[in-house]
Order: sequence, then structure tokens, then C-alpha cells
Amino acid sequence: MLLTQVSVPQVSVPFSPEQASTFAPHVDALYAYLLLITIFFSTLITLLLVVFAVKYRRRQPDEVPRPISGSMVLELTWTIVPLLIAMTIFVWGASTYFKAYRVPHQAMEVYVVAKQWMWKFQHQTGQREINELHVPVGARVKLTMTTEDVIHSLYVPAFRIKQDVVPGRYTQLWFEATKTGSYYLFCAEYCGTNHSGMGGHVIVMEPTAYEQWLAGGAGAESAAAQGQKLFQERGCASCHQTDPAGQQGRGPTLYGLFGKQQAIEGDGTVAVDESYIRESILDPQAKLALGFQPIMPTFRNQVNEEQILQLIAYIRSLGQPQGGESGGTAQGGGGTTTGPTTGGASPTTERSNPLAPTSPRQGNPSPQLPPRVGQGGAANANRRQ
Amino acid sequence: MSVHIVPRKIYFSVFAALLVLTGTTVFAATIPFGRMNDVVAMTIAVTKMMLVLLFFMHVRYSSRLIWVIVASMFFWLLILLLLTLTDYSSRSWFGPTVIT
Amino acid sequence: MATNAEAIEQGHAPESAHTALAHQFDNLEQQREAGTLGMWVFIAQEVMFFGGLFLAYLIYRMKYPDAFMAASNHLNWTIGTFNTAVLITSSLTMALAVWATQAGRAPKVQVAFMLATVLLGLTFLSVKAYEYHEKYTDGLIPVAGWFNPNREILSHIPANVTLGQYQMFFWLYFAMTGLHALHMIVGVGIITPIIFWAWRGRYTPEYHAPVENFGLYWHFVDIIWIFLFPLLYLLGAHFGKH
Amino acid sequence: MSNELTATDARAHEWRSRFPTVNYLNADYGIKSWLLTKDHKRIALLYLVSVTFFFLIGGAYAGAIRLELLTPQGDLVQSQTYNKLFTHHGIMMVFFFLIPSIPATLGNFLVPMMIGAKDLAFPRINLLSWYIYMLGGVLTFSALLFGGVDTGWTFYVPYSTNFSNTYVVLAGLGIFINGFSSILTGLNFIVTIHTMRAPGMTWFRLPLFIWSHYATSLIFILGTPVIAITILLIALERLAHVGIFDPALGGDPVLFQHMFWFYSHPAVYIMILPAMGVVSELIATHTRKPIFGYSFVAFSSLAIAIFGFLVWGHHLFVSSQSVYAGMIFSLISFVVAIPSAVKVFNWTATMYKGSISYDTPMLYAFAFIGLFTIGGMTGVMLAALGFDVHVTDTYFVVAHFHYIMVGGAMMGYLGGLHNWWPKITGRMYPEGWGRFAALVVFVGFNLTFFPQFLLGYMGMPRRYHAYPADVPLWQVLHVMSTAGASILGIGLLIPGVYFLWSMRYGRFAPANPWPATGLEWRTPSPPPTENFAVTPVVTWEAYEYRPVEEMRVIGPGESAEQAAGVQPPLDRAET
Repeated sequence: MLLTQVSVPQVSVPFSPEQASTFAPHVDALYAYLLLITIFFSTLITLLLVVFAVKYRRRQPDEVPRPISGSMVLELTWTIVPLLIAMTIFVWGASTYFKAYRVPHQAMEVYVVAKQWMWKFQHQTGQREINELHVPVGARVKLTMTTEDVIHSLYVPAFRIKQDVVPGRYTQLWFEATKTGSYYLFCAEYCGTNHSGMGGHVIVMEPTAYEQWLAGGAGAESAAAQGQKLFQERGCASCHQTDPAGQQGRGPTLYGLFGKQQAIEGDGTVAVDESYIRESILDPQAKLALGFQPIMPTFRNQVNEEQILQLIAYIRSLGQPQGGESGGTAQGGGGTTTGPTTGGASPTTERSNPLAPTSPRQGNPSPQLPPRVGQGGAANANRRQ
Repeated sequence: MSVHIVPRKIYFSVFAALLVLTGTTVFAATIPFGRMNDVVAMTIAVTKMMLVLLFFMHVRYSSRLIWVIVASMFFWLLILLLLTLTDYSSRSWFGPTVIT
Repeated sequence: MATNAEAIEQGHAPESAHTALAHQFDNLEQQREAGTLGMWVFIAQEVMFFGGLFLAYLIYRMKYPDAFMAASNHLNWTIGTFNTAVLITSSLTMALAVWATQAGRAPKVQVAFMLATVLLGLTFLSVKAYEYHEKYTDGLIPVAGWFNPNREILSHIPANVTLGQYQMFFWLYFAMTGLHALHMIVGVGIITPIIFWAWRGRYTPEYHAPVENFGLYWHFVDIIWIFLFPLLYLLGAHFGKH
Repeated sequence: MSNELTATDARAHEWRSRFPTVNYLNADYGIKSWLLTKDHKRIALLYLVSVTFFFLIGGAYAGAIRLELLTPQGDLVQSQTYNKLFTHHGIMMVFFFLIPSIPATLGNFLVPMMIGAKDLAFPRINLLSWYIYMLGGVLTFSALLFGGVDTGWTFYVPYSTNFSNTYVVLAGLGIFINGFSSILTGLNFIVTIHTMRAPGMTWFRLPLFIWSHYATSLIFILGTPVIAITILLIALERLAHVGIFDPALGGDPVLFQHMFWFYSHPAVYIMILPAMGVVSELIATHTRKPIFGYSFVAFSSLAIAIFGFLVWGHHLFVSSQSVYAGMIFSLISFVVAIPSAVKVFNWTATMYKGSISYDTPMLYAFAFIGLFTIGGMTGVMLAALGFDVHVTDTYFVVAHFHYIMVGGAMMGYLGGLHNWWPKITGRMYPEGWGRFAALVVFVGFNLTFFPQFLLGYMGMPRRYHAYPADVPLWQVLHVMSTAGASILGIGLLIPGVYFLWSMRYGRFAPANPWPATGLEWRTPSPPPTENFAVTPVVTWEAYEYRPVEEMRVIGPGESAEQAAGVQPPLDRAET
């Protein structure tokens, strides 16, 4: 089910945008197949219409042709054959879709907050951008997105990806750019007056150039460090311990919590992921950690979406091994205690991993991706739950 | 086709059944079955509805066409409810996109 | 309901069944069939109309079970049960009114049953109005700026329920019962001329389509309430808590 | 007053001298006789006039949109104005033109006649539905005039509820009210088709036009109420801000999309199904053959109506709907394509060994089949999940649904109008001009919308006021599209002119000019008020071409026809 396991014929379809992501050739191949079918049937029908119209044109004003009532064989043929063809399209389309939304394990995380009418990006290393997103070529980039107002939709035609950004929740999107360059980024969901102005560019750079670009923003604190600052300012630390050795506070200790399963009041457990942390900040009692009092106040209207994402980055960095597993893994106590991290990973440790450029760039989209925990289906099965 | 006149006795029996079922549903609500409370309440409600439909609304004595209409309105209502549920019930299966 | 209006207006003289036959129909039987069918199709439409609200209820109930249970506890189940009984009784009297016309009983009998239906309907509506007023005094009107539950209610809201979720129940409560009440008010409006014609002796075993079709409408409104009652009033084992 | 009367009398005299029989047009005169009519044929004409009015408004907005897109910069109008333009275009065209177009005009006129009834089952409700339609139309139109709406015709929340500062509630109210007009029309059709068929008119003798209208009515009845309640909730949320769809209060904006598309996807079938019915009639009439595989075409209409309700989620593939729900909706979407394909194949097969005329209605039928095939196939493409991710909310989608709605529904509507114009007015339209206009419309349409497919795949998002100037070809394609739109506009005006002209100067139409087999052709043109002099008894199958004697006007009307100098159809029939 993974992108790498299906070899994609290299098709280039006329009138299509540049192919600049690993996903693009898949969509173009599907497009070529669909075009072929469409052209075949449209030509067939048009040809038949023209031939019949000429051959059987009315020659006498009063002629009445012999009636033909129908044929079961024909009816079944043109019911079943199209149905079978349609099913092949379904399978192909669905598997492509699955790939597009199956967010990979390890990826460079970028947080995206949309608002009327701009895109705000925040890198883990702290750089913030508006309407421009710099990414290294050949690295997997995972976007965790939300919006401060209405629904928007992040669309990069050259990557063939699109995902609505919905208020009140996180949606995710990932891509791996295969070609350096600057690509258009659009808002595809109508969002008000300046909808058509809500766009920009994704700038795909060579890893070294990207490193330089990152360094150019020197002085920028990492997202986690910004989150840590917020964490102190808002007094979170008075209840939430961030040091594994410390005394359990009135709220759960956050060290190493991200990616685990947390037992909650009532029944069951909940995976500690971005959405759960967001929910717990805005609506602390919705899923109360087991054994704690419902005393935390809501921070709704006190922190904005960007700040929540910074807090998430911070909490996530607690107890993470050096730049290790950044995806939320729950299996086998993954992401627990390795590495002596103190709060707030330094920019360098955060930066080093996701950038490891493993895929040869320019035009060969399929091969090696960053190392993953399992391979293929095993990795999928492990991912959550 | 002459009109089928439903005897009054049937109306009164249905009425009594409806009252009894109303009492039952109120009583059942006091017993904590957990999620089963909803199932019980809805089963009773559907039973009551069937009684009203079949006897008060004469569906039992009506043409097949009326049966088809009644069946199809429930079918369409179920389409609306169940197909929307396919989205909400499977959202958490895939990615971490849980709603706050 | 428009079907009824249509059927009522077709023909102008109450004396004989024949005058009730509209020009486009061949006979009364065809006309009656068309009227009944039209009413059923109209009811199908109504089911889908309420369906949208039931869908919203279902989704939000699934998302916020605790909020719904807590909010439901604030509704008065005794009043709800009483009103359910009232509405079921009105369905009975309506069924009997249809019976009376079908069996050719005296206009007085027909009118008596219909008047009883109207009175029970009005009772239901008055009780509903009382309940709405109660919600109003408790600050449970789900309108921005108005939703301001009193201290006692707030103390009953569990910790894991936000006020927004609590309010979610109440807009559904008002939308669903309000739309239902609106249908009852329309129903009372429609039956009034039918009562008048019944008094004039227009409805006979041959021609009584308006009464019959109005009956269908009234029973349908009853069915909606049969579902609203447990969904809104009876969530969770709440009698023990009070 | 007396002057008026004399004028009326003079006109009445003139009519009666031309048409010796009293027909529905000359049975009564004066504005009141039209505004209070219960005759389905007159109500159809009321609809025809009002639908045309709203079409012209919607078309004007389309013209403005195309002009703006000539250049990449948003230089003709401001972005807010542009947003209103496409919103108004969508609202007018979808709710006030496409949905009522064929059912309320041709459907209203033809359903009772085709089944041999005197009128619809509920004539007053029929009139009421026109008034409801007008009330809704006037309310929405006034909202547009007061300052407009900028939410897009889709009214997505939370933009429409919490952000837009425009007349959303008023426009929504108009659409809400208009919905009841659709519901009542559907109710009337269903009841009429069930209870008012003439003796001998069994279900499988019904013209396919009736089957498709029956299927359409099902959607009217079962889908429209859901959009009504959805719009009501939007209004409620705007007025009271109760948090129905507002995430800050626990609401879910995606729920709105489910409720909206539950209706709005089947609404697409409301637009195309009646056109399919028209095309079935056109092809049978103008090839003089029964439709190949009649029962398959009939049942495919019902299949489309039913399956059409199961696929709305394919509008939500990138909206954060669950991936698994997306797969279910995608799968069913492929299934719903099959009955449409079956229809296309059957229509094509009908032409085999037929006697194909090149009359205007047939030209539109050709155009319909070709364009609908492209529209349908691109629909199949869009149902493919992985592909949809890239092209949804782009011009690819815009091009696709215009191929269905303009290339399909509009072509069917125009073809139907030409085909039944002789019956409606008693006059022939000018055939030469008709063919010419059909050609212009066809060329203009393709030039307008084909480039939009290319634009879409290249990534041009829809609802964009301005677009990047440095993407190669985008402006070229937009200019082509605008050029095509101008041609299309002219092509659509030509029929408007000659239809009006023909009402006064057109050749008198015989009862059955093509000739065709339907019951509506066996009564004089224009028909009398109650359609038939005597109730017809149907003894033949659908589309059964018969010897001349049996295809004549039913009842005493025949002699009157002959008196008017009308030739009986197929003079020397049976070659």
C-alpha cells in the first residue's frame, strides 16, 4: 500500500502542471488511464452518432423504419462492461487516495495556520513564514493544519495535493518534493473577499541551500522553545511537571507523554496526539486524565491557534529522543524514555533528522524514503491503536 | 373499492397499547442500561409508531402503493442518517484528526 | 396540509357528494385516491424535513453524550409524559372522527370528536408554552447573549461538559419541538374549516377525504412526538439523580 | 373599460378565425385569466416566462464573470463584487433556472397530456407552486439587488454563518420558499402519474419522459426538504448564533456539508433526468423508432434517482471527511454512472437503422448525447478518489458540471422547447434559424467549457477573481473560454428572438407535425383547455408507429383540424 511499492509508469500528460512530488506521477498515471477511457467512450459514441446520422438519415419524408425493441445481450454487455471498468478505476483511485492521506511515520513537521487571507507556516526550528513555505527536496514534509476562521484548503498543483483546513480541528497533509523550484500554493476552498489572493509559493530547495536558509533566520527560536516560553508565561508549569524525576503535580506530568495512550476518566484511553493536546488546552475536562481533578481552566480565547501549536511542539519535544520518532507512535511504549532531553529541543537536534535527504532528487520519485520502523503493511498496522 | 371501516374496538386497543408503551418507556429510562437505554427507547418508539401507522393511519388496510411510500420514506431517512454516520463513525480509524 | 385545503375547496356546495368532484377527475374514487396518495407523499416530504434535525441530533448526541444527558435531565419528564398522553389521546379522537364520517354518524358526533382533537392539541400547545417559559426563566434560551443558565443549573453540569455543548442540546430541543409545535398549530388551522363543513353535514360515507387526510397529517405529527419524547426527555437514568 | 372589452373581443375574434376550435390560449383573455388559471398548460407558460427571466439574469452574471477573467489581474470588478457575481450566477441558475426549467415548463405542460389526463391531480396546488416560486425568486432577487450575497451558491459554513456580511438570510429565505415550489410540483406529478393515467395507459406504455419526471419528482420530494431545513439552520445560526455549525460552541462545519450535499447532489439529477426524458422523446420522434431497450431506459431513471441519493459524500473527499466514508461514497458514485451509460448506449442504438431527421430538436439531441457523454465521463473521473484530490475545487469541476448542466440539461431544454413549440403555441418555429442557432450554441458551448478542463488540471482553482499571470496558457485558455461564452450567449439569444417572432408570424402547426406517437400529438395544436375532446383509450405500446388512420387526432377535434387545413401525419405512411 505504500507509494514505494508500486512502480509508476512515467507518463507526462499534456496540459498538466509540473510533477514535483512523489505523489504527482501517481495522479498523472491515473489521469492518463482515465483520459484513455474517457476518450475511448466519447469517441465511440460520437463516431456511432455521426455514422448513424449519415447512414440512416431520412431519405423519404414519410418513411417509417422497422422497429427494433431491444436486446438483452447488448443491455447486459453495456451494463456489466462499464461496471467492471468503473471498478478498476475505483480501486486505482482509492489506493492512490489512501497513499495521499496516509501520513508517513517520520517527517519534517510544519505547522500551518490559515486565516483570511494568508497562510502562516511554522517550522519546528522556529522559522515562521507567511504565504511562503521553504522545504528541502527529497524530504517528507508533514503539515498539521488548522484555521482561525473559515474553511480554507491548501492546494499545491505541482504536488497534486489538496486538503481542506477546518476550524476546530487539525487536518494533515504530507508530501515529498522531488524537484527544486518554486511552486504555486493556492487556497482552493472559497473563503471570502480575497480568496483568490490567498496563495503563495512552496519553495523547494536543495538540502544544503535549505540549511543555509534556516541559518539565515538565525535567532529564531524553535517552535518548541517558543512553546516552552508560553508554557512558563501561562503558568502551566505550576501544575504540569516537565521533568521525569520531579514530583507529580496537580496535572499530569507531560514528560514523554506525547504518543502514549492516556487513560481517561470514564472509560478507555485516548492517544495523546496533537488533537488531544489541543482539546485539553481549550476544553480541559472533555477527556480528563484518570486520577486527576477537573481543576484546569480553559485557555480558549487566551491562546491562539499558532500558540497552541507551539505548545504542542513543546510538549511533544519533552522526552523525545534526539530528533527521533516524531510521528505519534503508540506501540510498545514507543517514544518513552530515551535520551536525556531537557525541555525544549535545540534547533540543531530538531533539524538534523527530517532533513536526512535519502531520495535522489529530480525526476525519480519512487525510491528510498527515510528509514521507517517497519516496512509496508507492518508499519501501517503499527501506526495507531 | 369501498372504504374499509376500522372497528372502534381496534382504535381503543391501540390507544391503550400506546399509553402502556409510553409508561414502559418512561419506566425503562429509569433503569441504567448504559447504551442499551437508547436501544430500548427506540424500540418502544418504533413499536408505537408502527401501531399508529398501521391502525390509526390505516396502512394495514391500504394499497401496496401506500406501503411502498411508507417503506421508502424510512429507507431515505436511513440513507441520510447512516451514510452520514459512515463518516463520523470512521473518522478516528485513520488519522489523528479528532475533533475537539 | 395543502392537499387538504385543495380537497376542501374542491366543490362548493355541501349538499351532495357529487358536487365535491373536481373537473379533472373522473369519479370520487379517483379523487379520493389522489388525495390520500398526495397526503402520503406530503408526509414523506415531512419525514425528510424533520430528518435533517434528527441527523443533527444524532451526530451531536454521539459527540457529546454527557452534555445531552445532563441537559436532558433539566427537562421535566412528568410534563413530557403528560403531553405524550395528551397527544396520543388526540390521535385517538381524530381516528374516531374519521370513523364517524366513514360510518356516516351524525354531524354532531363528527364535530364532537374533531373538537376534542382540537382541544387536546391546544392543551398540548399550552403545556409546551409553559415549558418554553420555564426554560426562558431558567436562562436556557439558546441564543447568543441569552443563554445564561442559573447557578443551580450550572451546578448540575458535569465538569467535562462545556456550556457550548449544553447549549447544543437546547437549540436542538427548541428547533425540534418548535417545528413540531408549528405543525400542530398549522393542523389546528386546517381542521377549523373541516369542523365547519362537518357541522354543515358535508361529510358522508361517500365523501370524507378531507377528514381522512387531515387524520393522516395529525397522526404523523403524533409520530414525530413519539420519537421526540424519549430522545429529548428521557436520556439516561435521570430520575434517581433528582 | 368598454374599450378594453372591445379590444379583447377583437383579439378573440382574430384567434377564433385562425383556430376554429377553442384552445387553452384563446379560451379566456386578460391578465386575470392567466394569473388565476388552474390550467396546467397556462401555468407551464407562466413558468416559461419566469424561468426565462431568471435565466437571463443568471446569464448576465456569467457574462460579467467571463469578462473579468479575460485578464489575470482582477481589474474589471473588485474581488468582493466578483464573489457576488459567481454567487448570484450560481444561485439564479441552479435554484431558479435549472431545477424548475424542464419539470415546471415542459413537464407541467406535457405530463397530463402524455398520460391522457385533463389536468394535473391538484391544479390549485400547481398554481400555488408557481406563486411560491415567484415569491422565492423575488425575495432572492431582491437580496441580490440590495447588495448581494458572497457565499457561493454552496453557502459553506462557517463563512456563511459567522463571517459574511451580506444578505445571506434573505437570499436563503428565497431559496427555502422556492424549495416548496419544487416539492409541490413533485407531489403533483407523482400523484398524477399514479392516479390519472388514461384507460389502457399502463406503466410500460408511458413515454420515457414520464418515467424521468417520475424519478425527478422522487428527488423533489425526498431531497428538497433536507436543503430546506439546512438553509433554515443557516438562517437560525446567523440570527441567533446558537452554534449549530460553529466549532467554538461544539458544532461541526462538515455536518453542514453533509446536509447540503444530501440534497444538492441529487439536485444535479433533478436537472439532468428531465432532460434525459426529453431526449428519449426527441430521439424516438426524430428517428421514428421505439427507444431501444425501453424498460432499461425507464428503470435506469429510477436507478439514477435512488443511487443519486447515496453518493453525496464525493463532494467531501478533501473536506476532512473520513477516508473510509470517502471510499464508500466513491464506490457508489461509480455505480450511479452505470444507468447513465445504459441510457446513452440505448439512445445510440435507437438510431441504428432509424429514419434520422436533421430537424432542430434532433440536433439538440445529438448535442446532448455527445456532451453528456463527456460530462458523464469526466464525472466518473472525478469520482476516482486520488484524482479528485487534485482537481476538486478547480476549473475541472466547473467544466464538468457545466457539461452536465449546460451541455446536458440546457440542450435537453432547448431541444424540448423546439420539439413541443408547435404544440404549445400552435405555430412552427423557423427551421433554418433553429438549425443555425443549434450549431452556434454547440460551438460556443464547447469553446467556453472545454478549455476549462485543461485549466482545471493545470491547477486553476475555481472562484478566483484573479489568477497568476506567469503560468503559461492560463490566460490563453481563459480568453478562449470568454470568446466561447460570447458565441454561446448569441446562440442562446437567437431562439429567444425567433420564438417570439413565430408566435405571431410562424407557420401554423398541424396537430402532429413531426409526426410523433405520444398522446399529446393526438389533440389539436394548441390543445383545448381539458386537453382532449374525449378521454383517449390507449391500445398501443410506447413509440409504436402506426398507419396514418390510427395516428390522427382523437375525437371530434380531428375534423376541426382538417378544417384548419392541417395535413394528417405520414400521408403515405408505411413505405
